[in-house]
Formats: sequence, structure tokens, C-alpha cells
Amino acid sequence: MSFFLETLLGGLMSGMLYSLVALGFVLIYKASGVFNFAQGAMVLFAALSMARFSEWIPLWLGMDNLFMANVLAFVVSVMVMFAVAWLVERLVLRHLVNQEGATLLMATLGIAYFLDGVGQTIFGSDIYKIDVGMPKEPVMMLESVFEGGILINKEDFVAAFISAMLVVALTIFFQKTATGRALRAVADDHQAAQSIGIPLGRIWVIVWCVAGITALVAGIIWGSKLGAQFSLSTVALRALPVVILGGLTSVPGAIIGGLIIGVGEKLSEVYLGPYVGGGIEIWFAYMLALVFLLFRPQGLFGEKIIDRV
Amino acid sequence: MSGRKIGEVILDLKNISLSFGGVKALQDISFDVLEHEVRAIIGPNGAGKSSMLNVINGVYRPQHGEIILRGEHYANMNSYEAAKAGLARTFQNIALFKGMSVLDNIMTGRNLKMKANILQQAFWLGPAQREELEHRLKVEEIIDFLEIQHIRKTPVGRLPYGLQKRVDLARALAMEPQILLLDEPMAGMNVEEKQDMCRFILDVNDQFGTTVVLIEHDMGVVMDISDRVVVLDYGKKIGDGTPDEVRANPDVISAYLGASH
Amino acid sequence: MAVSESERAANSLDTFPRLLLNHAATRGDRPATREKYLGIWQTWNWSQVTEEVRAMACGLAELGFKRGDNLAIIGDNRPRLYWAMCAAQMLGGVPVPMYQDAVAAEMTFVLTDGEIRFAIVEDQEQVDKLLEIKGQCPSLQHILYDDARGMRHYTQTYLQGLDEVIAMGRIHDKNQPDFIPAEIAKGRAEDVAVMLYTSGTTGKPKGVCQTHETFIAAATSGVDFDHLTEQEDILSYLPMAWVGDHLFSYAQAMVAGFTINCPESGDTVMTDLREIGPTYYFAPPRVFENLLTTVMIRMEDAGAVKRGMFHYFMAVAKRCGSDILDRKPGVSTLDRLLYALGNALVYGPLRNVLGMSRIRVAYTAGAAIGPDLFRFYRSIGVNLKQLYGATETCAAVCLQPDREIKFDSVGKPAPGVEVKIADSGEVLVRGKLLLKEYYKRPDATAEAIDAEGWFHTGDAGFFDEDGHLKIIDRAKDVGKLADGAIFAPNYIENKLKFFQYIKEAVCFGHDRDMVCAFVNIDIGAVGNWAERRGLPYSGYTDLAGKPEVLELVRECVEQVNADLSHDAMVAETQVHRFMVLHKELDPDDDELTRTRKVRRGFVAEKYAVLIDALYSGKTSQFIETQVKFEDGRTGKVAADLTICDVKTFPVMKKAA
Amino acid sequence: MFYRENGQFKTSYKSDQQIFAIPQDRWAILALIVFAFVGIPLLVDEYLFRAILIPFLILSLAALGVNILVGYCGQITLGAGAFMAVGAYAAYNFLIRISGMPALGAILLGGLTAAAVGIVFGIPSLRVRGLYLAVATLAAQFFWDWAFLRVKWFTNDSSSGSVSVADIELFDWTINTPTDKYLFCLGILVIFSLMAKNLVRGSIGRQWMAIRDMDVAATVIGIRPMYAKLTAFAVSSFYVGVAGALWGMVHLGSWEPAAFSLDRSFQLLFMVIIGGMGAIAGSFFGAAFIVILPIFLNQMLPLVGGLFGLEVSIALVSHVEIMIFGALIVFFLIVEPHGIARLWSTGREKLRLWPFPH
Repeated sequence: MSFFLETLLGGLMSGMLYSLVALGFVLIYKASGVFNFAQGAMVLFAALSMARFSEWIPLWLGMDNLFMANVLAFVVSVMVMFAVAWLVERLVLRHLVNQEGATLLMATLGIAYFLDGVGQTIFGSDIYKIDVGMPKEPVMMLESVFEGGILINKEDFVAAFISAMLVVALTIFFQKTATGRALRAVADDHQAAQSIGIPLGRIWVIVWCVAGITALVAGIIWGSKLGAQFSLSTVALRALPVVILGGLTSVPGAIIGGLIIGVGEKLSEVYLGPYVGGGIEIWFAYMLALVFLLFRPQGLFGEKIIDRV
Repeated sequence: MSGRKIGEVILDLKNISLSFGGVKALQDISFDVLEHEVRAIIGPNGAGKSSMLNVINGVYRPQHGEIILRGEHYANMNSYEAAKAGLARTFQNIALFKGMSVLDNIMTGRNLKMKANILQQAFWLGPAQREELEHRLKVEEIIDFLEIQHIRKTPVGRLPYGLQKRVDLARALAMEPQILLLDEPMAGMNVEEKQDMCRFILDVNDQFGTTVVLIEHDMGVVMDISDRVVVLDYGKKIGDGTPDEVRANPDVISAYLGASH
Repeated sequence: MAVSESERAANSLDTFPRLLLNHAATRGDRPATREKYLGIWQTWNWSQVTEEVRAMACGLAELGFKRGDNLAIIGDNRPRLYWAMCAAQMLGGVPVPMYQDAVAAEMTFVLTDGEIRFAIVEDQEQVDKLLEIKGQCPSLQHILYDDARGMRHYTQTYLQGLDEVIAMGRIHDKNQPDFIPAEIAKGRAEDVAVMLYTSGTTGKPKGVCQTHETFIAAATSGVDFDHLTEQEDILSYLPMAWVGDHLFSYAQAMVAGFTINCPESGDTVMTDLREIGPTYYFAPPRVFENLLTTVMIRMEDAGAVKRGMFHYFMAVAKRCGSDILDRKPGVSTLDRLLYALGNALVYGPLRNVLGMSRIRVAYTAGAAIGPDLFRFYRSIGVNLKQLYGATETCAAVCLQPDREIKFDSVGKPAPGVEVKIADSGEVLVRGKLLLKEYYKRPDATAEAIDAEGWFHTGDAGFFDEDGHLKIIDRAKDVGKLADGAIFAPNYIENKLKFFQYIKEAVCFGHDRDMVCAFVNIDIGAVGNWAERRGLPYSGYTDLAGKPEVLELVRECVEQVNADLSHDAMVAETQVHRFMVLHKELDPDDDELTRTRKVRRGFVAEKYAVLIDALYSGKTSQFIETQVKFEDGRTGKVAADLTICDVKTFPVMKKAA
Repeated sequence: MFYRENGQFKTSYKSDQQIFAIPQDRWAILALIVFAFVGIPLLVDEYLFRAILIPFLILSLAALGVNILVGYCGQITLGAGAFMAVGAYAAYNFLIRISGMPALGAILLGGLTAAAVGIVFGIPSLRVRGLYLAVATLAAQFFWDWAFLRVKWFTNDSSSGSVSVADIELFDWTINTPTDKYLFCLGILVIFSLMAKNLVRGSIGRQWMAIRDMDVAATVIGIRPMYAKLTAFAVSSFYVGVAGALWGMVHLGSWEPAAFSLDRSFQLLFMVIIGGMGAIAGSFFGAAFIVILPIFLNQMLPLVGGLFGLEVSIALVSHVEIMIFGALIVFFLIVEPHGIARLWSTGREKLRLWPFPH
């Protein structure tokens, strides 16, 4: 029982991180109809930026304060991600307005490659550590409830908490601010939004900036756990089934989908894996999403797709 | 037009109702189409004309009602079955295959009649080749009929609107349909193009005996070429009869006047 | 005429049906007719054509068509319409091709004048026209249509599809296989083969009756002259009623046994021309001119490098192209190399896109062709030549021999044709190719052909020192200078108008001692010229008065004078003085006809004061003229016109 | 400029519809093929065969398959690598488990197996399109990556999924030298290209393109989307599977699942985008471009770096390489969505119209 709970909680924790990346997908898709395959590359890029700047800044400034270094590195990385967002809009998106979804998807694949290349050229391609002072030691919990209790990483807790906070913040941003409302208007109908004077280009930049921040947060959390390294960019691939499950246009869908996939992966790996040789977590999520697709193409919370002639 | 014989009921629509979510696009519509006639469905924009056509050839599924095609009863059609049963249609905002040439676009209309299997096609074996050439001849006859020889190998995307509409008609004709559904065939055309299109529609009806069901929102042209007219307004049928009867119908007059025409 | 009928039929190829049978026998598998139809070039070989023609003839005979009947043929260039001509000839009838774009009323005249009983027409459109006027044409009994589209509901019994008639004929031919040979045997060379109505610039159209003998003679001389073989391909796209098309697409094809190609539709002529790539080509100057304009316009859109290359090599071609084509000596090796390079980069591809790659011989006729235009085609390697003739002479009186091309002559008399110049300057023609008569117009026939058998062409011309005929004007317009020299205003005016800067010119000189001219500049070309050199102007009148413009025009006139001085006949009529008019001659002011021909008398009267000034030696003259504006208002244009003197050249003596 | 089309008129539909309707094109292609078979083996050394020509041929074949699906039928795939893997491992199993199985037979059966798998993974395309479909194909990629790594039966119980085959034989011809391999692959490619061209110009090809361009209209004229899409998946996977089998058994000889990773799938997609979607020739252009570009960069970058006194590491070259790929993808999607093939055909059109610009 405790083992099951441990697995479940572990799944929920990693699911929270999937949700974070999935959130990046959903934001961009909602506002621009672009399925951003480069989200993973952005996570890697952000993580590398964070790792390297937190390393370089003390050298440049000759200071020795980890906290300050991290804060400065964070600020620089945020600016870097904003620059990326601006460039993407300028150089790519505005030239592909009104193209089909598949074309845009392939374009973001190109962006992903480009970002991967640039990131590693500038920042290097080794494994870099990100130390933002996440607690590493595990804690025992619920010893009183049943025997043995369950072992949990504090780090995961903190990560889950931060993710949750970010989701709340974004929800508020979308629901309560003028920019957020404009974003939703754009998501509903590009042309109508344009005709009432919402500048599409600026909205896109903002959305990509927000997606950049979620990528940065995800990058920092994952990076501090696993180190900032190339494999981070594959996190997008892991988060992909999440959005399919949750529905591409739904923020709650991204969160719940992330949790389902996180838990499903872990449980399947632990309980199913041994019978088939292990390592099934990556495709299991996809198969789950695929089966889902066949019966409910719009996802759990997505809007129904209506064809008009 | 003296030689054309109007026949029996070929298509009968009974109590068709269609709604999207809460929006009622069609409410309890019934009318019939006689073989070899030109039947028009008119009405102001948003009257449900296109929805009606989409129900007839199975793009939309009505919630109520039935469609009787040559005595066969259907609760709803399916596009493929409709095509097999001899229904062809054109589209209001032109649904040509924009990556293909005019010739290839029209050739797709022959698809149902082409039987060579994929292996024969891959090796361009006798049957595949023979079939391809035979159908090319058919398609060329249609090209000749619609006078679009000069654009036969042009990609459709490069054509002006009026010609695209003609290619759309050609593709439908290539199916050798018994019933031809035309969705606003003259929308957006200049006077000369409209005249040409009218001539082609009448020629098709006359030469091949094809039953024509056409939609227009503009009463003018349609009245001249149709045998009978159905008038829709806000998803309801408000008139049905010969052009003269319809023109005299007070409901129709008020609908058209009310719709700022 | 002691030879028996059957012997004639067997031995001589003196009628078109006999020529056809001969082709079927000797080159039955060679293509005779092609038509682009349903996307590909449908081809009929000579055997098939013969079979079709026989069937059609039998069908016509079934319907009652008999020797001496006239058969109207109305439509675009369709194979079966060409075949119908031969079918009619087989039965001893006379085909009468008519202009397909004529309106119904115009057709009435020909149909009644020609006592037409049978008409073969292309399609519903022509049928409708004939039905409209049938009441006025009592002789018309049968109308046969080629294309059955839209004809299902025509119930008139005298309407029949050509298909049915041919099918009927086929059975007839099978049942009575001797019928057609017997009919062909009855044909004589001196029978009328075809009747072509002249457009008739004055009076009503006249039916020109040409016999088998005349047309075969004309065609044969052309075929021999240019060594045409059965291998030629020609595109038949000109009106069938025009003598030029009849000569090239029917008579010569029948004589030489080459292939005629009918385009798919009027819209596709250019594409079809490219596909077929005719080896033998005929077009009026207007077609060549339009083509050249298109070339120049399309080249304008090209990038700078390509445009530069194009113009560079066109200059090379202008310098040596026609000399190379004529295999004249004296072209430098460098020029030959450059021309070869240009041929690879420009001329060859250009000929290809114009559909002229395979042309061995191309002719133009029907109107004067500008030397620049003419030179352009020759310089890119198209063997374009001029011919001269009229409906009454089967089109072919004079032809330009290969390698003896002069830009302003129409060549030498064709073999077997005599040409002489009357004292009045009129060109007279005698030979086998003269018309038999005007249909039912003995008066007109007598007027046109004099007692000695000379046909009066109505054109004025002269032979130059090499024996080439130059046509200078319509005979009735030709006048004389005070000293008796022949004065052909049109000839000089045309020469002036060949310059792009000159739009219109009017020459005076009849009964005077020298020639003077009014000139209208071309506002487009000269305006462009002025803009390029930064010359500001406010309008036509202003531009026309600029000294620089006058200088420009003076150069043009001088060049014309230099040109004229080479020909003894016209050397006296060099332009001594001219003025550029202050307004454009305009049909609204009655100065031009609606077809933009100068109304010489009216202009002379209206501008008498200017003419006086020209001949009185003044250097300028003030004038004020009333003009009508487009909106119907009238206004006045006034200007002080400068009179320019032009250099004239001493008359070149014949190098005897 | 080189075209002289006057007099090349068509008197039958057969000649009008042949693959290279213009004689000049026909001769040029024929000359190219003859040169590829005869000239190249005489001129080229082993390194070029191994590093460029053989990979080019096999990847062209795979790109051809991907192009049929993506370019002609409009169904996006991110899992082409997996179908290569299926082809390769299926061919391997046919070869070692059925005694007397000829190599060519195994390769074709490998392709057929891939086709069958392709149909299964194509089923989602009937319900979803665009990026949803991309996800479905990704599922195939991850599933087969895993399967060949972990399911021992597929790899004949070898560890880590690596397998190897001896030199293959075609009748009496043992294909062991690079030249042999090249000729073998070339032969297959020529035949398969011809088949692909026949398919796309025939009724099935028109059905694919109709579905791609406007699926509602396609259905209305009687095209069954299921048939069109699944045949596209099948044919595409067949091509890709055969390419996979060739890649493993002819080019590599021994291989492991990593040879057919997700990167391979992306690479194939890029070939099609850069080469030209919906054009047979595009597959060749794309494959050539993507095979040659890294080699070119490997040579050039250190040289360029040297000019500025920089040392260019191998890692850097590979980073610059993916950067350039990424940029090129975006560039082509924006500037010329129909890729090099379109540039080529535009150029050809210009030559036909020379000296006119259009």
C-alpha cells in the first residue's frame, strides 16, 4: 500500500511538471493556433541560460553570493526568453499568418532545432547544474497512518508548489487583466479580434513571453533535479500526450491531463513494465493519448471541432 | 426547351429539420424534385439554403425527416453513398483541389468509375493505362462542352474566379450525375459570366437530361431558368411553385423586401 | 480537246478532286488534316480524308446537290469545312466560303447574289444567323451543321447534321461505288472551282469565280517557287473566305500534299502554333506586328541582365541577321560568331516561344509591312517574305525569291505570270491565274480585264532596277507633279508612318512643283523620347512645336528622302518642306474617316492657309483651329507653326 | 533556353500523359540514369559511395515514402523512422527465420510488414488531423523504439537490440563492395520512383491530393477518405520500410534501434519540406541536401573558423548543423513552401519561356 502511494505521489509530482510544460503549449495554441513544438527546446534553452548565467555572473562581477547570482541569472534569463519570443514573432509567425496548422507545426519544429543549436553553441553542451537551493533530502510522511510510511522528496514538493503557484498566477492573469482578456479574444477569433483593434503581433509576443517564463520555471525545476542538459528538450515530447488528453485549448485540461499522465506513467512502469521488459513509460502515455484521441478527439476539456462547408 | 420531358419524382425530402447546437437551420422542410427539371431553392442570406443542399448530399445529418431518392428511403445520406447514387454538387465558395491542374481536378470526378487496383496503377499496366486514357477522353469532352480548353493544364489556383466556378461545374459533370446540386453557381460573377453559366446549366439539363437543383439568393436569374422554385426564409419554407406563382406569393415578397433587397 | 473524258481523268491532275484521289493513292498514310480537338491533335491521313470527302459528296448528292450548284461554307477553320469544299467540287458544284463573323444582314447579300441552295455551317451560332435571314434568301434550301451541340430541339426539316449526311453518303457510296468516280471524271479544269467574294471597298461585293485551272496554276507556281513538299505543316487559322487562306490551306495543300492544322479555338491559336511549329506560315502584317509588340512588352518585364542581353543581341541581329539569312558575303567572322551565340541565347529560344522554330518559308501580304517589322523577323532567322496579289489573281502575282529580299518590294512576278505597268502607273497582270469572271457581272468583268487579257489591279507601282515590283499606292490616288513625275502620296506617307515617332502624315504635290507634308507626331513615342531627355512639355501642341522635336521629325523625313532618291520612279517626289501640325487629325473633326484614313480633300481645304504657307516659302504661319472635345464642347487651338526645310538628295541614276 | 518544343505535338492521350511529356526532359532523365548506372561506378571512390551516394539513395527512397504521405496526401508524420525500423527488423526476421529466403524477398516482405503496421497507425488519421495525427505517429515512433530495444524476439534475443546480417545476395550476385551496394540500391530506387510517379499521376494519386487539398469536396465526389488515407499510409510505409531494410541490411550490415530514432523521423520530414512537398523530384533534392549539408559543413566550418583564427570543434559543427537545419526549415516554409522542387520547376518553366520572363 505504501509503495502504491509512493508511486502515486511520485506520479503526481512529475505530472505537475508535465502540466507546467503543457501549460506552455496551451497558452500558445490558444492565442495563435500554433502548436509549439519548440516548447521543449525553450525549456532547454531557458535552463541552459539559467545554469550558465548563474555560473558566469559571479565570475564577471567578482561576487560570491549564490542567491544574488541566481536572482541576476533569473532576470537575465527572463530577458533572454523575451528576446526569443520577440524574434519568433518577428521572423517566423508574422510571415506564416493564416497558414494551416500542420505548416505552423513544422515551422515550430524548425524553431526547436534552431534553438537547440543556438543554445548549445552559446552555452555549451555539457551537463550544467542549477543550484537554486532546492532542498534535496527526502522526508518520511504518514508514518502514523500505516506502517513504514512513505518516502517523499522535499524537492518534488517544492516543485509542485511552485508549479501550482504559477498556474494560479496565470489563471488570474488571464481572467482579471486587460491583456489577458485580449488574449482570450484573440484565441476565440483572430479576425474579429483584429477588427476591434487588438494588435495580433503584440499579443503573440506576450503569449510567447509567458510561455517563455513557464519554460524557464520548468527548466529550473527540472534542471535542478537532473542538471541542465540536452535531454531536457525531450520533455516536450513527454508533455505532448498531456495536452492531447487534456484538450489543446484548456488550461485546467493541461493540469489534470498532466497529473493523469504522470500517475499513469509511473503506475504502468511499476506494475506493467516488468512483464514486458520495462521502459514503457514513454510510449504508454502516447498510447493512452492515442486511444483517447479515437474516442474524444477534442480531449477532456477541449472545444468540439465542427467542420463547416 | 420543348424536347425535354419532365418525369416522375426523383428526389423527395420529407419534414427535414436540422439544428446546430441550439440554432435551428432548417425546420420541417418538405419538397420534391422531378426528374429532368431545374429546381431552384432561393431565399435571403442565412435562410438555410446551403444547409438544405448539405443535407441532400450527406454532408450534414438532419435530426428529423427522411430523404427519398428514387424510391429508396434514407434517414440521412452519406456523401459517398450520395455520390454513388448519382448526386454531384458544386460549392458556393469553390472547393477545388488547389494543388492540381484543371485536368486533374476534373479527372477526380471520374474516380467512382475507375476500377484499376493499386498494383496495376503502380506498374501502369494495361488496365490502369487504358482506363486512364478512356476517362481522359470523357473529361476532354466535358472540357470542350464548358469551353475551357485554353486552361486545361493550368493549376486551378491561378485561375480567375469565374473560370474556377466553371471548373467546379466540370468536375461535378465528370461524375455524369443524375442530379446536379449547384450552390450559388452565379455568385460573384459579372453579367457576362452569369449568362455563360446560365447557358451551361440549361445545356447540361437539356443535353444530358440531368436534374438540376440550384441555390441562389438573387431572384433575377433563377426565375428565368427554373421550372419550379422553393423559397426558404429563416429555415422555413415560405413558398413553392413555378416562378410566376412564387413571384406572386405575398410571403415571398415580404421576405425579400424585409431582407433589404 | 480531242482527248476522251476517261483518259483525262486517268492522266491529268487538273482538278482538286483528282488531286485528292492522287494523294490517297500515292501518300495515303501521310497526314492530310489535323485538328486539335479534345486536347490532342486528331489526325486524318489522305486516305481517310478522301473517304470522308467522298461520303460527304454522296450525302450532298442524296440531298439533291448537283453540278453547278453553289455551296456556302460558313465557320471557323474546321477540317470538315475544308473537306466540304472538295466534296462540292467532286459533284461539280462550287464552294463559296464566307466570313464567319459577318452579321446576318451582310450574309443575305452573298446568299442571294450567289443563289445559294446549300449551306454547310459550323455550329448553332451560324445556324441561328441563317435562320434569321432565311426569309430573305428564297434560294436557300438546306442548312447542314458540323457541330450538333445545342441543335437537338431545332425541328426545321431543312436543317440536318453533317454527321447524318455523311452517314447517309457512306451507304450511298457503298451501294454505288461508281457514282463518285464518274462525277469526278465529268469535272473539267476550266470549271469554276471556288467563288470568293471580294470585300469590295467600293460598291457591293463581287463573287470572283476561279477555275480549277487557275487556282492549281497559282498554287503550283508557289509550290515550285518555294520547293514545298508533302512534309510541310501549316496552321490554318485565317478566315476561310480570304483568298490567302484558300491558296495556302486548300490549293497549295492539295497540290503539294502537305498537312493543314486547325487550331482548337480562337483563344488557343498561339499555343497551338507553338505545338505544331509550322514549316510554312502565312499571316497578314497585323499578326506579325501584334506578335512583335507582345515580344517587346514581355521583354520589358525581364530582369536588367536579360533585357540587356536581349537588346544587345537584337542589335547584332539587326546588323547582320538578314545578311546571314540571305547568305550574303561580307559579314565579318566576329559578327558570325556573335550571331551564332545570339542564336543560342536569344533568337532560337525566341523563335521557339513564337512557334517559328521550324518555319522554312513564311509569307505576309494584304497590306504594307513596316521595314523594321519585316527586318525583325528576318534578322532572327525567320524566312519571312512578301507576296502580292488579289482575289482576282488567286493571291499570287509576285513573290519574293529566297535571298533576294528587299524590304519595300513585293518581289518578282511568279513563274508564268506577266506583269506590266500601264502608262497611268497601274499594275496590270496577265497569266493563267486570272479569274474567269465576276459572278453574273459581265460588266464588271469587262471593266477589269481588257481586250488583251490584262487584268487591271487598281494598284499603282513600278519595277525597280532589279526587276522587283514596288507597289506605291491605289491607282486612283496617284497624281502628278507639275513636271509630270508620278506622285504617290500614300507611298511616301507610309514610309513616314513607319517611323514610330510619326503617327500620321499628309503629302501634297499634285500639280505642284514639289512635295510638302503635314506631320502628326505620335504623342506616346515622342513624349517618351522627350521625357528621357528631360524635355518638359504641357501637351500635344506644345510638344509638337519644340525645336528638338522638329529636328527629330526632320531626321525622319530626311531618311525617307534618302530612301526615295534610290528609285528613279519616285525620286522626284522627295519631301521638300514640312510642318508638324498643332493638333492631331481626328475623326471627330472629320479629318479622318472612322477607320482612320486621311480625308485628303477635306484636310487640304481646311488647312489651305498652311498649304499656301508651305508653297510660298514662308518660315512660319499662325493658325487658329476649332476643335471638338470628347465631351462635345468646342474650343480653339492656336499656334504659330514653324515650317521646316528638308535636305533632298540628288536622284541616283540607274547603274546601267 | 534549351527547349525547342515546336512540332512536338501530341496526337494521342498516351503520348500526352507520359511521365516526361517533353522529349528534351525525357532524354535528359534517361542520360542521367545511364550516367548513374555506368558513369558513376567508374568515377567515384569508396568513400563517396559509403558517405554520400548510398545514404542518399536509401534516404531518397524513404523520403519518397514520406512525401507520398505528407506531400501528396497531406497527412503529417513524425514517425517515419519507426517504419524504417519495422522494415529493417521485419526483413531481418524473415531472412534469418525462414531458411532459403532470398534477400530481396526479405526486403520486400519487410516493406509489406511496415505497410501493414502503417495501416494500423494510420487509423487515427480517419478521426483526427494535423498535429493530433502527428501525436499518433509519434506514438508509433516511441512504441517501436521501445519494442526493438526490449522485446527480444524481434532481435533474435540479441542484447541491446543490435543485429547484423551477412552480405546479401541477389540471385548469383553477392552484394559486398560499395559499388555493388550502390548499384543494388540505385536499381531499387529507380523502379520505386517510377512506381511512385505512376501512382501519383493516376487515380489513386488524385484521390490522395484531393483529400489533401479539400477533404469535404473529395468525399462529395465519391472519394472515400478511409481508402485514400489508408492506402497512402500503406504505400508510404511500404516505401519507408523497404528503405529501412536497405539501410540496415545493405548500408549498415549491423545496426541497433538507435539507427531509426526520432531524429531520423524528423530528418525525413525535413527532407520532404526542403526538397518539396508533393513532388517526386523533391524527395531526391531533399535527401541530397540533407546528406550533403553536414559533410559540407564539416569541411567548411573549420576552414571558415580558421580564417578568423577560431578553432571549430566537432561538437560545434554539429550544433551549427542543426541550427542551419532549423533555420532552413523555417525559411522554406515561409519563402517557398514547395521546396527546392518548386524552385527547380520554376526554373525549368523559365527556360521553356526564355527569353521571356514569364
